[in-house]
Amino acid sequence: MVPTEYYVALSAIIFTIGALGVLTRRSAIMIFLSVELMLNAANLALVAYARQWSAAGADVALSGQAAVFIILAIAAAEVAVGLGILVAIFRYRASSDVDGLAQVRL
Amino acid sequence: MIVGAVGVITLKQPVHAALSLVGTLLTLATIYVGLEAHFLASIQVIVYAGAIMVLFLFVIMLLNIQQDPGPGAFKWLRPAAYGVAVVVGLALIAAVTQNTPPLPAPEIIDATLAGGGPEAIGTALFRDFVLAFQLVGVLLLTGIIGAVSLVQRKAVSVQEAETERPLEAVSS
Amino acid sequence: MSLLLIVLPLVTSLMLWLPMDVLAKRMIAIVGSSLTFIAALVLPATRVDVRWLPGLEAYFSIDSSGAARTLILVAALMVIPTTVVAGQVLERHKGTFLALLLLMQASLNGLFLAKDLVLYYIFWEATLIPSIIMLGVWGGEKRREAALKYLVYAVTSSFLMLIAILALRPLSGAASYRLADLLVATPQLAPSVQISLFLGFAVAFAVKVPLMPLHMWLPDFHEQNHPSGVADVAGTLYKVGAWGFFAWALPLLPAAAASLSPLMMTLAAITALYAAIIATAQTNLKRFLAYASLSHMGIAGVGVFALNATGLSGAMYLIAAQMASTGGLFLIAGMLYARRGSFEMDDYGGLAKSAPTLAAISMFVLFASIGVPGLSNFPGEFMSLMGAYQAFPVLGVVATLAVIAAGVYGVNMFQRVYQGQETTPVNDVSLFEVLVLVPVVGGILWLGIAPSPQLAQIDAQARLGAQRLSVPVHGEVVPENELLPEPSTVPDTAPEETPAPVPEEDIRERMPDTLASTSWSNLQNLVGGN
Amino acid sequence: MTVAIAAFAPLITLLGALTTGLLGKKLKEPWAGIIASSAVGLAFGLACLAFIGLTQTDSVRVPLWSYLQAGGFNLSLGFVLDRLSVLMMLIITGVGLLIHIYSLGYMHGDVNFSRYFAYLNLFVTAMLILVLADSYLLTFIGWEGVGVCSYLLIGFWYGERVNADAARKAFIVNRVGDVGFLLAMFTCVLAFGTLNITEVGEAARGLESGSTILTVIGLFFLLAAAGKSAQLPLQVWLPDAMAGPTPVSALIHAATMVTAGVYLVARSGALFAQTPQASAAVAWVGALTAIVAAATAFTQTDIKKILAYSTVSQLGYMFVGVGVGAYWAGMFHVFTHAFFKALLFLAAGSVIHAMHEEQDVRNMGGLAKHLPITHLTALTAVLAISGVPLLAGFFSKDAILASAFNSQLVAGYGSHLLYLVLLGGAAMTAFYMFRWYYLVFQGEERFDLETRRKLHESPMVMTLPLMILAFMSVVAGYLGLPEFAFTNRFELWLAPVTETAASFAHPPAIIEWILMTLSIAASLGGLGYAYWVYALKNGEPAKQWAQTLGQFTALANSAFGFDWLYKRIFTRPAEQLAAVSSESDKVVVDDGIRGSLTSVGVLSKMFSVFQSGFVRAYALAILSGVALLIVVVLVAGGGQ
Amino acid sequence: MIDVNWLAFSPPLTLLISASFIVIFALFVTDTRISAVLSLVGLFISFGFTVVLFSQVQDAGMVSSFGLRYLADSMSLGFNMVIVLGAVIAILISFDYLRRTGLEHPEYYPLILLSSTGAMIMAAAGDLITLVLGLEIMSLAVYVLSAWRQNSRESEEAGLKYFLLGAFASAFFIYGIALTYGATGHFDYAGIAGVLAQESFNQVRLATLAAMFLLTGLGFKVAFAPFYQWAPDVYTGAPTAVTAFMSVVVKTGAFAGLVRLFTLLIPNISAVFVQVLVVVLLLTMLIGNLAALQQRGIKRMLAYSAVAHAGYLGMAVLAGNLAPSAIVWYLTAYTFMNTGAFAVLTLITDNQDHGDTLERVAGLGSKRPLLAAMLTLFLLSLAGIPPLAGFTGKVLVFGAALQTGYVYLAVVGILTSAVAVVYYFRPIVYMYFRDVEYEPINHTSPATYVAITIAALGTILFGLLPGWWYALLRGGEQLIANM
Repeated sequence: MVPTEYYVALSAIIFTIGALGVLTRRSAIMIFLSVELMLNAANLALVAYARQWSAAGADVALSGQAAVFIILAIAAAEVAVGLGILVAIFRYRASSDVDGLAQVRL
Repeated sequence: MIVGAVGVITLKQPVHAALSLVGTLLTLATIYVGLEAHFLASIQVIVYAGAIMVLFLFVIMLLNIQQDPGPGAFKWLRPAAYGVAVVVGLALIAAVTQNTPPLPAPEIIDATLAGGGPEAIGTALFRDFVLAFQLVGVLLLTGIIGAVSLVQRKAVSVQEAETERPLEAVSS
Repeated sequence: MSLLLIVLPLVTSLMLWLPMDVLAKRMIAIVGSSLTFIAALVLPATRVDVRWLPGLEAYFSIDSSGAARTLILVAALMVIPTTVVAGQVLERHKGTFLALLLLMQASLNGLFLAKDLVLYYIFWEATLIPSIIMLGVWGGEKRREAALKYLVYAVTSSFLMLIAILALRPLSGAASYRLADLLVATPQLAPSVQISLFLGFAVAFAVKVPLMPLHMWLPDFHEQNHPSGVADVAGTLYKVGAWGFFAWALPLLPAAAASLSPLMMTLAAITALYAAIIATAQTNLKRFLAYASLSHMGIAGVGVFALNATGLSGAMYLIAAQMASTGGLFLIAGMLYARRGSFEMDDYGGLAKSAPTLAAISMFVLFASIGVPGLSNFPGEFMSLMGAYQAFPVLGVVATLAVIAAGVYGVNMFQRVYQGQETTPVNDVSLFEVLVLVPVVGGILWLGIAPSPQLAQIDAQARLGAQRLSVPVHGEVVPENELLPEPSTVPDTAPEETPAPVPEEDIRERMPDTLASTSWSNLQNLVGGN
Repeated sequence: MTVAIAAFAPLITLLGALTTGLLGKKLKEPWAGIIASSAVGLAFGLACLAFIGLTQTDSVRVPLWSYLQAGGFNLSLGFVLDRLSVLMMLIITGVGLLIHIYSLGYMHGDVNFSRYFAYLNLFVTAMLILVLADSYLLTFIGWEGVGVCSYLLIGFWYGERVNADAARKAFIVNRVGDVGFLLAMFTCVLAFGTLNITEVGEAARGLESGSTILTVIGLFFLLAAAGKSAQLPLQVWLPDAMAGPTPVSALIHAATMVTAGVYLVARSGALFAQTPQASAAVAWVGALTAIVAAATAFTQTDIKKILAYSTVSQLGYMFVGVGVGAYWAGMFHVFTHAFFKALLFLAAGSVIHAMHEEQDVRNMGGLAKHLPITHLTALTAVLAISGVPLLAGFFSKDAILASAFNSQLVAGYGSHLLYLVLLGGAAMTAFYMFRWYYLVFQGEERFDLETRRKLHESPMVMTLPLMILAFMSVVAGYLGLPEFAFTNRFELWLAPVTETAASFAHPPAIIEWILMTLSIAASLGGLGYAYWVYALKNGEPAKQWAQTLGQFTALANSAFGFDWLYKRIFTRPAEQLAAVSSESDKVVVDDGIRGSLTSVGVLSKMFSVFQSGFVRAYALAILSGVALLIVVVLVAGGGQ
Repeated sequence: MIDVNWLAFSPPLTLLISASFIVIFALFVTDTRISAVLSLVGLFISFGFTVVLFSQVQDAGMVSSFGLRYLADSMSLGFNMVIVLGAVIAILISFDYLRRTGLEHPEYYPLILLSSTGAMIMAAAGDLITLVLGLEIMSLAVYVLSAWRQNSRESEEAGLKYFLLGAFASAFFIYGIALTYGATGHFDYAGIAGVLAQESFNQVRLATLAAMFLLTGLGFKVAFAPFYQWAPDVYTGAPTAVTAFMSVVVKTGAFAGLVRLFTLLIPNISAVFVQVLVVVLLLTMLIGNLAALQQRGIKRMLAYSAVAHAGYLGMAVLAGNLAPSAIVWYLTAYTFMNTGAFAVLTLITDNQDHGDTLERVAGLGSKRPLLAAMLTLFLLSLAGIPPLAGFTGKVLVFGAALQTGYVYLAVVGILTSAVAVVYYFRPIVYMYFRDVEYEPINHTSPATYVAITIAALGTILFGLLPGWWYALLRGGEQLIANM
């Protein structure tokens, strides 16, 4: 079987790519997509660790998988609100360029 | 899968990027299968790649978001971001892969996870995570109320708002 | 009733916020301040001790015996004419000013009475606000800069003290923040720890004393305050730095006090002389008074750091005395300003001709201020310097040289304002002004002629302090058991065991040689005898 | 009991001062003077009572109230009425009374008449406190008190800047001396734990003679005494102090206050007797002052300044007296000097009064016939001070000379040389006093007719005191006849107070006679030579001298340049230091603090630069933070 | 079997029910002021439950629900009270404010209640999943509230910025949860602590890494440096009433999570974590205070000061079992004085929340003396001047840090508070020591006055009599005390 390290490393890579996406993309929606990538990286790690912990009993192992389920729901809720905010803003400004969001500063 | 992920953050057209993410998520689902999380794999496909991503695409289309305008004013930011990301990535990989204990025997895994079927997950969810499960409902409620409250208003024209402009600039 | 000394001015102050006629407010302020004075004069010493902040083991603990009483008494005496003047001369917000003044008095009294370190700190900071507002609202042209400067000095330093305060109990393991409990525990602290803590206290106190080089806020503070001098009087009452050393820093951290006192006393001696010299060159009356007052505080400083009962008592007495003398001078400066609209001494001259009574009173107060014997400042100055001389003869001599400089600046000022070619005649003192100055003159005479009753009170406390500092007090040896601090009265916080008093030899070992013996064989070396 | 009553004397004069001072101009002119004079008169009466009482007893203590207490140090105020203090009381109130009376005439018409008398009474009060005190601290209270009064009276006519400056100078120089006094007291407390004069004396007796601590105390007291008594190097204030009204010069700057230094040493006799070093210092300071001041007096032209330098010089004699251990002799000279020097000043005042404020002797001359009483009394005084035999000055000065010669106390410090110096000084005294007398009263009249027409003898109220003083100048000396041949009543009177450990050699009477002859010769020689120079040669030799000595004359004329020197080494540097410190206090300290505030500001600006407002930049900051965290964990996160 | 103690869960449940009710109710009645009153009622009931529980806890120790996944101990109940307090004051501020600024939309108050619910859940969370859910509930509502003023660039920016960065930070937090699970196999604190305490535990590095990620996520919410940069922009951009709410409630919730989590983790993971935390706190205090020094706008100044206060509060986190009481106390004081200050700001700024610059408040002391006096009071308390509540809070927090040996942290903290006094004083200087430069805006609002009164009374009374509340907080048993 493929050892856990590989999955976790993959998850780390995906996470980093997601983070990088947040930094490099100017469109809010793309940033948002990148964040989804990061969340999925976390899920991957959870699932991988769940398998790793299966020696410790079903409670421990399955709780990892259950957590993935919940995180999925969190992602969904975030999407709802995030897209809501985006849509609301787009009603006034036809751009999702976050670099335009620099009015408020010192 | 990595290719998909890279696609998400590099493709210029938002639609392409979103589709690339869908691809990534589908790949992830297959990996879940390999990790004995069958239920999650299916959920991943149905809910994530299906519902959530469709929502994304819908919004992208609705708002007619054009291609990402490129690095923009912050030219220095991109190289810096790459630099930091490389550090984060390498360090993270190095950190998480150290000292991992060996996997349990496949039989144990099979026995414990039982393939990660709905029954197993359900048991966990409704025993240990019953509170969390309830709270997910609250969370979604909040999300809905929030989204609705923002979107459902009567629009005030920007011009009107802009003419009421500040007494003085906040910045100094 | 010690509580009454805080409550009376506080309540009066609060009453003054109520909407009413200005005249009524003035009357209330005068009555309130007079009542406080009477209370300070006649009521016996009492103590209050209530658990206040359990997490920190802070208590509302006040005690009106000892040196505090004298300081409060003189301050209360000076507040009366100040309220009278303030109610008369201020252009705006009279009621608010009076309220602030009394608020300041209340917190100042609390500061002197506090027998719990945290409570002390609270009053310490509480005094700051009224004085800043007085400066900021009623001050002169550059009041904002002056206020900011004062604020930065005061707050930065007092926060350092706060660190020391907060660290003191955990480090020493004292049962509470009450003085009695701290006194039991703190001597056990290692000398290096004591020194760090002491420095925390010392900076805060040095700013308020003030000692060189932390004094720069003072001249601006006084120069920019309201020309009538009423806020300056409050400033002269607010000489809490030396008190802090006397009542807290020294007794709590004896080892640190012993090893740092040469340094601190050097600073104080330099302050005394340096400020006096600068005062000779001032042409602005208020700046002049500020430096003169700084010089006095330097002398009080050397008294305090002498670490013996003589110096400690003298310093406290000097602080009380300068409230009357320097405060009086500020009031007089205000009267001069009312006549001529200037604080530049060069705008005056020969006033003694047209205003002989004012000149006479000024001279009287001025002489009191420069330490002419028989008047208020002398006993304190004398004992401070004497104590200093006993501890460190050379520094004592340096500080004593300030007496000469005091003579110079005193007569300089008098000559510039009152003597010489007569300028435009001015009115002599009005009956109102005489009434204002009566308490000042009375206080100066009372403090100068019969200091003994007040000194006895101060001395009782000073001896305790000096005993802890283990510097041999000349003359008698006080029995050990009399001087041990009273153990805390609340049983559950009382220390399980009273640690054995540190043998005197131990403390002596930690002290520098100059302190360890002030016998005059040592002195012979110092003065280079044959 | 009668003795103790005298302790009320200061109170009486204080009441006098308060009455005249507080009522001020409400009192019509003579009344302030009368009140003040009666107060002093009453005090004089009390002093006389005490004097009579003290023939029965040695001393009476009058405790007042507790003053200081701190640590183990307690100090109660109290008066001690013994023969020394009562003697001083008599001088102060006696001469004081005469001068008060004289002032009634002298200050006639001054707008501040009552203020003048208030000050004068206040001065008497302070001086009485000074002499009656049983502790150094109370002495110091009086000591500063007289200084303050002296300041007030010198600057009495403060409208003139010169007068105010003179007052200021006197006050500041006195303060220097006061510091000496303070330090002496501090050292006393350090060494003995007490400031009670008697106790200090007893403690000093318990110490080995010549102990360093005693010398230190003694030298500090010397500084104090030098300040008050205008001795080297603090003599500079006294000549300037002549800016005050002349009766003030007579009372304060001749008869009483300036002798406080002598009194202090005499009071501390027990202590000084134990320290030959300090005593010798006192004596030598006195001797040097005596001739330096005398030399200065040669060239002065101001009628009062000559007398001032003469006072300084005579005070030097007194210092030698107390310095060599002959406390009675020093006090004896204080006693006699009080009469003739007060007389000289009052006479000078009378002259100035008559000449309408003219003070330059070069514009006088031949006044003898215009002011007969003044002339005669002044002549008496001149002869007395010159040491002409059988007058008061002769006996007192001779006592000092003899004591200096015989002193065992300072034997190791050139007592014979002291004698010679003083002998020379005596001749000089006779010379410059005669010069003074001749230039004022004899010779040609060097003033204009207008002045001459207005010349008049002073009123009775002024001449009566002159006459009384003249009488005393003649007879006072007989109280202290040389002991080797007669009964020295003065010494016996003071014996209980000033009996000393200091011993004197008792050479054969013949030596004593020779010494006396020598001093007579010196004074007569001085007088004779002066007569030759001024009366016979009309001052020509003096002019020649002046040319021959050139620089020296100029030096003497400027009082040996002390003022010049002090201005350069003290006053100006101090002023500059004050100015520089005052500036640097603003610039360095203030800007230093401000600078650190600015650096805080710069730092704070730096942080706001990061606050770009761009989401991605913020995200970068977050990720950078995370990167650091991960690296830290990677590097150091292994152990627990 | 699952034990569900409904009483223990009642405070957030009440809020949740009220929120739902109001949403439905608002469909029929459009007047939001009735919603506000209903919210207040809900909050009071919730408060009542909290008090009941609190008295139980004082006697019986901890009450838990859903296993050990929901903990009602004196600490979480203390946090609950602070949350209720913050919400009540925020609602009072909003009462007239919304109407005046045209922001009256029916979902406003439900979102406030939901956000408070989230914060309460964070305070009581006994496992990481509950914690993250509480965090998200709280945050999502606040994201929306920040963007509430849709015709304003600033508000819109605030909402989007907050949301994007918040989601970013949440991702870190969630990844941290995954790593924690990887290291320990548990999500619940009891389980985690059990594993970490085992002798044989060999995943310290991973656990520490997880802690770092968790710190990033929560540190973002409380605005620790270097994760603070959103705070000034969002605080400034959001409607002032919302700022008042989030500056206290979000902070309370996040700190509640932080305290429980880290007091549990710190003893068992690498010491380097503490060092990192110390550096973070130092930076936070420095940056918060120094940057605040530059501000001309009071609102923005308060935003930076919020960063600084996060630093002070963080100090107490290090203090082990002293931490909860000190932090709750501090937050109580902070809630009073900070909401009070914002409440005053709503009355002196225009409908777009502009006009909070120093020049604008010049001379306020004579124009609106009472309001100026109140602002002065709050600023003084924020500056930590005795005898106001802020002082006692500081004393407790710094005292806790010193008692646990973080002397230099306390020293830097106190020195930076000295800097803070300067910027807190600046508005006072302008209000009193200068003459009027602009015609002041004269808003009046009885509800806001009530809010200010509550805040002022709290600031003064808690300053004068700090003891009882602290004693209550120390009473009872707390989860962390067991560990």
